[in-house]
Amino acid sequence: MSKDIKRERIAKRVGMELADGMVVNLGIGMPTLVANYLPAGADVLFQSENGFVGLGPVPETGTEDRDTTNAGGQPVTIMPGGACFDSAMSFAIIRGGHVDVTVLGALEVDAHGNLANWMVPGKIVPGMGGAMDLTVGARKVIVAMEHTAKGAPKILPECTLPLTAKGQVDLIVTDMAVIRVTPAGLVLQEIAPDTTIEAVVAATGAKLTIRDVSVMPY
Amino acid sequence: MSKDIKRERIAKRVGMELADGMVVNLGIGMPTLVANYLPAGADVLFQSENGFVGLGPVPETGTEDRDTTNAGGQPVTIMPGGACFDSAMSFAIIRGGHVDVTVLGALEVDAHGNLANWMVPGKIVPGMGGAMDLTVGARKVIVAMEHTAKGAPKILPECTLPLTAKGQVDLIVTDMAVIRVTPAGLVLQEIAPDTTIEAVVAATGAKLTIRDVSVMPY
Amino acid sequence: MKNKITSASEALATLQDGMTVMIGGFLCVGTPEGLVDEVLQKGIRELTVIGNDTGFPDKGIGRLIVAKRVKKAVASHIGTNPETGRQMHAGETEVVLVPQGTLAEQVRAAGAGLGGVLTPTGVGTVVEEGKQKLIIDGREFLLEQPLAADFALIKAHKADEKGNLVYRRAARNFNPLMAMAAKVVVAEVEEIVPVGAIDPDEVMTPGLFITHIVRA
Amino acid sequence: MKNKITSASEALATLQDGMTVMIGGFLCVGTPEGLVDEVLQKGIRELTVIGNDTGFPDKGIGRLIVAKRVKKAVASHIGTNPETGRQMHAGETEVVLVPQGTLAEQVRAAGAGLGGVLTPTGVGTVVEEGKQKLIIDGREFLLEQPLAADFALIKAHKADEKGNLVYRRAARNFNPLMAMAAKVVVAEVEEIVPVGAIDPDEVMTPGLFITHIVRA
Repeated sequence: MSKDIKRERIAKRVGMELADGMVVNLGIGMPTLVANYLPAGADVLFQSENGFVGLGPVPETGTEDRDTTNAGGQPVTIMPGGACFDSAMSFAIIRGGHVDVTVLGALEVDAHGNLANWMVPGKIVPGMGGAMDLTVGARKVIVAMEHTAKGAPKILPECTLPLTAKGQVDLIVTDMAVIRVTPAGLVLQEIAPDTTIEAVVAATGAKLTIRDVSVMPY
Repeated sequence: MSKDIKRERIAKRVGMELADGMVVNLGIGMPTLVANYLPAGADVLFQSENGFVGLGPVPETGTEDRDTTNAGGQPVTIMPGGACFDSAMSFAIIRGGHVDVTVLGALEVDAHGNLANWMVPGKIVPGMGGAMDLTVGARKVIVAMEHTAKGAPKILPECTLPLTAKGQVDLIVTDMAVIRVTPAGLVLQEIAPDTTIEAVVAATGAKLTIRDVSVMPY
Repeated sequence: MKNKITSASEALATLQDGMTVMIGGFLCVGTPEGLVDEVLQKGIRELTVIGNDTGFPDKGIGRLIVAKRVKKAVASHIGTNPETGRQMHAGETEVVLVPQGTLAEQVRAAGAGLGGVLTPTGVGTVVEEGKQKLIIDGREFLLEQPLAADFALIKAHKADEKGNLVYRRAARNFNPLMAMAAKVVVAEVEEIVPVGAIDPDEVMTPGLFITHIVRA
Repeated sequence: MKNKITSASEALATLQDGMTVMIGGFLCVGTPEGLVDEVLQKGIRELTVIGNDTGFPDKGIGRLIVAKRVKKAVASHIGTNPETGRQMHAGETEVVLVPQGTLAEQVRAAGAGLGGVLTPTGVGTVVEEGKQKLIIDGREFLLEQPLAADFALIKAHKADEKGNLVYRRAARNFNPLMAMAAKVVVAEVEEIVPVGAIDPDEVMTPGLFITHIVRA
């Protein structure tokens, strides 16, 4: 399966977690695709941590506004009914529990809901940006990522990389499965139509509770 | 001397402490009179802790705007170049040291620069409003008050009433004298033209250092 | 999306005796008097009310005090409503007096998900009683904890249909802070405009904070 | 009153080697590039720079990094400027990474006269190292202290002659916060209008915070 098709599947499945009226922050990269797969009729308000709500689609070439960019610096649009604010207000919204769902990528996620996605010591240290605030502050934290890194499990018993946040992840959506984080550990909720429970277990470093597993619609 | 003439004298003398470009907060009551006695040509920006800078004169009858009031609830005006904000910003300005001078009344002030002006236990307890923040935050705190309460000293060795702030008063301006608060105690700087050093000392409960005393111009 | 525009009665349908309610305004400038009417009419009692002041006997929070609906009042100033002082001295109503800037930060902290702020205000006064004191760079500060509420009743000049708010002049005061700090936020507004009629740069309170919009 | 409108060169006349400088912007959106030019031209070195990120090698704070003018960088993100990471790993430049929301509150705290704020962000991560941890209502928080600066170099869309500022869209970001937190605040603006041309309700940063206004 191509990387693009994997990404599309993940984005579509995450989209099902969103509902009308929600305030949602999508991380840089693949999570931004989720905006293309909202439930029918759902009016979702996207927050951009660089300072506004009402994040809309990429503008047509030639109509870009240099002051209207997303948290990745790309030109975007602001929908009617949007609102701009400074960074203190942006993170008051995030930290204060006013964001319903945040969707982030991960390098590693573990059985305790720990997330590591901001640095690899001695190699890449991009910084945490807003990720630490988003994971602590959002009501629901969804990790959206490929199930493995070239075959190596990214879902582990314990994260080995420096954490972004401790025990904050609620749901993991990958190209192979949907996994819930519970106080008792990880619960396999759905598997992809083109895989098996055995294959998911083999590709997962942490123990999965397996009961009433259904098939992902995408 | 009538109460009005006393108040006018105090306000005029406090006005001499203000200078071009300063940000100034005037307490409710007598301190508001200071706005009438600015140094010639001085452009002073008045802050109103209920949420704006650029506090201007009382509007003509019939032109009042119900949303434009001072911290005492009276109708006022906002000068061109003024700015409105919420209470968090208002007190960020005050607490953050962005107000150059605050002028407040007092029930008692003492030799350590302590101020009591917000309650008399068991009798009147109006509350501190913004006074505690103003005294802690403003760069210079001027107490403007009548020298005595019906003859009883208000300037004491130690305040007896609950404090508004500890050690924050810089200058005391009364109808009888101008007194500086220093680490070594109170220094008599000026006396009114119609009094004597002896009379000031007699009307003051705290010890005054007396050296190079001049006469108040008002 | 759900229509946020409703009546005062529907907006306060889930308000109950004993709840904590923030009410915006500064000496009743920027106070939602229509929502106060509704609280009175519903017969709600035993409220904890948080506001800058307790208004006047016939205006704002003062009306709730006079009608004996308030168990506890948290405010920076009660001087304009003698009935608050009388009830306090008679032991009928608990009154907690808080410096105005501290009150603003406590409400903001609740809305912003902070566990508290350190302020120099009140050090060396009765305000420090019972509070943790920390020394930062040799200076004393009080640890002031967040103040949250079940309901915030606020007033704005203008709202769009999503609840984006614009305030006017000194009527802004505590309203934008309280909008962030309560489970249910009801905005009483003088004018309702269509979505898109307020430029995103002019919005003072983003609509995401607002549960119900009620016409003044 | 003193005329605040001046040249970049005069506005930065007192900027010296070793000072702490805040620079507004988010990935260079809302960054005062003209003031960065002037810092480079003046040959200032050994700066401590505080900003959301370190821009790009050819833009914003990134240009100061590449030109080796920065001794220490405090930012939430350095990923868009590989040279920052290289200098950090080579031990040439000290880099302090701070969660974005924490950075915003630290700058605000300095401007607002707070001794610090308690945030849940970073608990259980390397961010908590060396910091005081407090438990409020059973939840852990980190005590984050204020961040102040000698200079703040900010960018706004519009200023009046008193320095009242209006920002546009996502170019607001850290600029209003930094405007509160430095001894000297220089605003680079695209348009200067007469006093009175900006309605008091539309002002986003009151002019009292602004020392100098420089035309972009």
